[in-house]
Amino acid sequence: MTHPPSSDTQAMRRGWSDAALAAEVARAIPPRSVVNLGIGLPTQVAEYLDPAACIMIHSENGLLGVEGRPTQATLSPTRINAGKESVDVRLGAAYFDSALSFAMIRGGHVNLAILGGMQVDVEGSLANWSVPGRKLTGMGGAMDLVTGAQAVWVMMRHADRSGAPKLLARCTLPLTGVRVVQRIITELGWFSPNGTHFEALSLAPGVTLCDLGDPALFRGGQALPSASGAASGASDL
Amino acid sequence: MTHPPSSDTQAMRRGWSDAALAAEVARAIPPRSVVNLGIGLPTQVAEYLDPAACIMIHSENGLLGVEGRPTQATLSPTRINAGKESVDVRLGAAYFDSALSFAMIRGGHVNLAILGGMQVDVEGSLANWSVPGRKLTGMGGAMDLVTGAQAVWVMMRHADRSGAPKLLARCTLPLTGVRVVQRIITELGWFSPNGTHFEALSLAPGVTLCDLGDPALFRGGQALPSASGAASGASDL
Amino acid sequence: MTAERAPAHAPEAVDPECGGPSGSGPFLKVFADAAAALTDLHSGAVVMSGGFGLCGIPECSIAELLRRGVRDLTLISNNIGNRGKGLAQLLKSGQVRHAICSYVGGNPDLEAQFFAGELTLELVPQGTFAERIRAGGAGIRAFFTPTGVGTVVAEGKEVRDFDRPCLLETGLRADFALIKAQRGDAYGNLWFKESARNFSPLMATAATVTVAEVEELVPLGTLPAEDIHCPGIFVQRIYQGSHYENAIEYPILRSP
Amino acid sequence: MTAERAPAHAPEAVDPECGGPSGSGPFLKVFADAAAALTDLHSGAVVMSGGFGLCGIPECSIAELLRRGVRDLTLISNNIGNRGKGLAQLLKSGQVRHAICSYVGGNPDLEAQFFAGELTLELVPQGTFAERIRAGGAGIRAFFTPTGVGTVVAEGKEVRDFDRPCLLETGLRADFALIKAQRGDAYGNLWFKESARNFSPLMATAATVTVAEVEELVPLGTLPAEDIHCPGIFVQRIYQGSHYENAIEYPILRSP
Repeated sequence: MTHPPSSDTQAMRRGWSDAALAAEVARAIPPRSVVNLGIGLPTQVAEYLDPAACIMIHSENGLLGVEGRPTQATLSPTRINAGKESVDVRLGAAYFDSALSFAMIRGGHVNLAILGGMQVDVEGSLANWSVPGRKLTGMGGAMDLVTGAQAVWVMMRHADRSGAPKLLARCTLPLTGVRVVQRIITELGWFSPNGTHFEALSLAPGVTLCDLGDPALFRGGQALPSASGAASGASDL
Repeated sequence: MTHPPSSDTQAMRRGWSDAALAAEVARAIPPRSVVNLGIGLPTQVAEYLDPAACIMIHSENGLLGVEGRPTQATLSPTRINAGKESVDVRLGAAYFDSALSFAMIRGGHVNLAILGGMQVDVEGSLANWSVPGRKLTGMGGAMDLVTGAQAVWVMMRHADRSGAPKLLARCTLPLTGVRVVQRIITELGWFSPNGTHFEALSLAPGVTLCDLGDPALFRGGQALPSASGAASGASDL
Repeated sequence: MTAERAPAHAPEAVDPECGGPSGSGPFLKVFADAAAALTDLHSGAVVMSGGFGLCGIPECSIAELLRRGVRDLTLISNNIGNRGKGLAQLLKSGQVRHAICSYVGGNPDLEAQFFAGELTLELVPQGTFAERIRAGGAGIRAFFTPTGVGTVVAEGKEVRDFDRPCLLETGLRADFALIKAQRGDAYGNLWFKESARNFSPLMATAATVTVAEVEELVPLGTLPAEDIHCPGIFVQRIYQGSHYENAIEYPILRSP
Repeated sequence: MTAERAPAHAPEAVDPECGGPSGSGPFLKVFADAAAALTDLHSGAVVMSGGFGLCGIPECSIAELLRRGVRDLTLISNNIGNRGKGLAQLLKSGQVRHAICSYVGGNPDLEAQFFAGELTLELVPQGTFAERIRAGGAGIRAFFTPTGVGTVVAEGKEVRDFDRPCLLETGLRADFALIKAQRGDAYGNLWFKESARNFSPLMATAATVTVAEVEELVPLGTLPAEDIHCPGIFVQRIYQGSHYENAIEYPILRSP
């Protein structure tokens, strides 16, 4: 809901800053996509989109065409995103009810969902909604998004606050969806879960394969230096 | 679709005229009901409704609040009823898509459907959409209406053009719905299918039980002289 | 689909379209206020409430439930309030027995009561939540959806393979739906502002009695007939509310 | 859910919102006319067409299919034309192999071809027809509905008892949806006039490629964002049609 506080742990210092990460993801989104941005880190991607790319941001509370923030003058209590934050909208935006909003999602009309994550495993399964016994949140629209969006990217930190890895052989937390994630981006790079390991598609400046964690889980992928390469992947997925 | 031509057979001369029949049915509709009127005879009921009763006419093509006919000046090709006839609408009318229109029907929000019929039997089953091998029409919205409306009345002639009875022990034509009809009105009177026979709730002036057909199928009901009696029945059904 | 039903007999209504007292007006749906519109909402009722977080919630109806003190409610709402506001007030006052929702983050009252065993909770994926309500209102008894396969949501549910595995989910109905719209007329036709629409038009279809509160009660014919978001057939009672707070949970402004 | 799919590569588009040629514009959805928008609609395609009788039909797209002469079409439309007009023209020209609809009264062309065995026909109750299309577009694979139980519609279908017996019906999809709206913008947002809406917004959700023709192509932002009947996410191509007949099948006027 609120942006996670910036951390000063060692893991956070390496690789992209939050802003660079958001910009990196924004560049990778194919023009004219309809994109749903999850709560937290993904929400920040909206700030870095090229207006000429005509990305339409879908917000599952019933709004297509989110763009930026309001001024004090245009602030409206009925114009919010799924994080319940005030937003502005672009020309061509539309409002609708929740049934139609999830018809868009479940029916495969949303090109890309970029979600936050607690854990992703090598099969592409995602856990991002529940830590049993510790905190009660609810899955919200995440299960529908991972099931229905044409492509699912997870945007998260490489490790949690305690330093524990979030890219795993097998998720241990309750799942949001099974084999649903095509791309993972952390401050260290872009990754693709390949069934038995994570392929590193590209790495942030100064990051090497040795920085990623358990060497058995990570492999260098075919050279994929540019963000546009990652982007072209999105439309295939 | 078009109103059946008035007939001059003996059976037609006995009992109510088409206009009297329509007026009789119109009087029987409880105030403030939402009513769907089938194609043919039932459509004419609209002409006889008391405006003070605030009946809302639902048309399954996506319109609630049909009222009367347009003038040459207000004629609109996009304002039609389910019979594809031009109509006018009252204040408070709304247009919507076919999914929502049938959500109204299937979801039990329409108080009363008044449909035409080919055959009704003593169990209240209705056949009104198909004569196998002879004519191809399609069920349109009739199966949804008999399933979903809170009450179903069938408004039809007592016998077909060849003189064959339409109130039967058992329908012989393909069914529209099984045990769905609460009231039948013909030019001879009001009837209720009771499982083993038709109870005559009231008869048109000059009509006796002997005029109704097979004596085994018809019984005199509790005295029900007034149309308002029939109406109060509607809200129970 | 719920065991308990609201009484068929409606409370007293005054209809401005006729100007006359109760009983003589055309539609009999307009009520003076929340108190008049909710006299028969009983303890133990199953209640749907529109709104996403605090956006589009029926503030006046919720305040009336709080004032009346009806208890043992089953609440069906996406968030069951937030930040101590909205339906969270009914949590704090101990009026809620069971909640069905999709997201409770930012609702510490619910979290605390759940872990204390003071209420039971059914978490439903948001799209399935919306679709179950729509189905309940549209006469669809159940449907197969791919959402939730392989997760805890699938526990105890039939799974069937179409082009992919799907869960069977059932329609959801309530005794009362409490919703809020920007504008409405005496027939109950409603128009919602911006993203305040969310679940409200769906809930209107799925309750025995739908009570709509509006910021502006407008004359019949004011709302363009093509642009009515919820036709009045789904609304049994309507009143004009007042003193709306319309809180924004996270008001974030453009960087100067 | 259909075997054949339209090609992913779209024909040439010109977008008035940018004024530039194809490829440089923002949304690339606006086409010059029906011919430009339908170049890849192939023989054997599964095609949905909006409209109720002749009300709200995509006149220009139908004329283009007639001109192109694509054959072996599967048509999904409530009436498959009427009185020799609309889709009935494609019946007469022998371009239709299979039809899925709810009502064919007043369509002698279809009746004649069906009895002559020249096409196959699936009759679906109108509410089930609408719901199957909505389900196909909303990712709902199948649903249980009480409509049709105990009739020929139930033949071969699973029946399950909820509060009453229900049939299992499946979602319906198409390669192309051809629809017509009164107004639309370059993103494909649509607004329908009066009762011309009917099945069109549902079909838009259920096809691989939805082609919308509009009487008026309006600038982005012209349609109020709350009152868009079909958001442009469901529309892949849009063009402004011309020479609309807008026939009324039974024009009945008020008695003087």
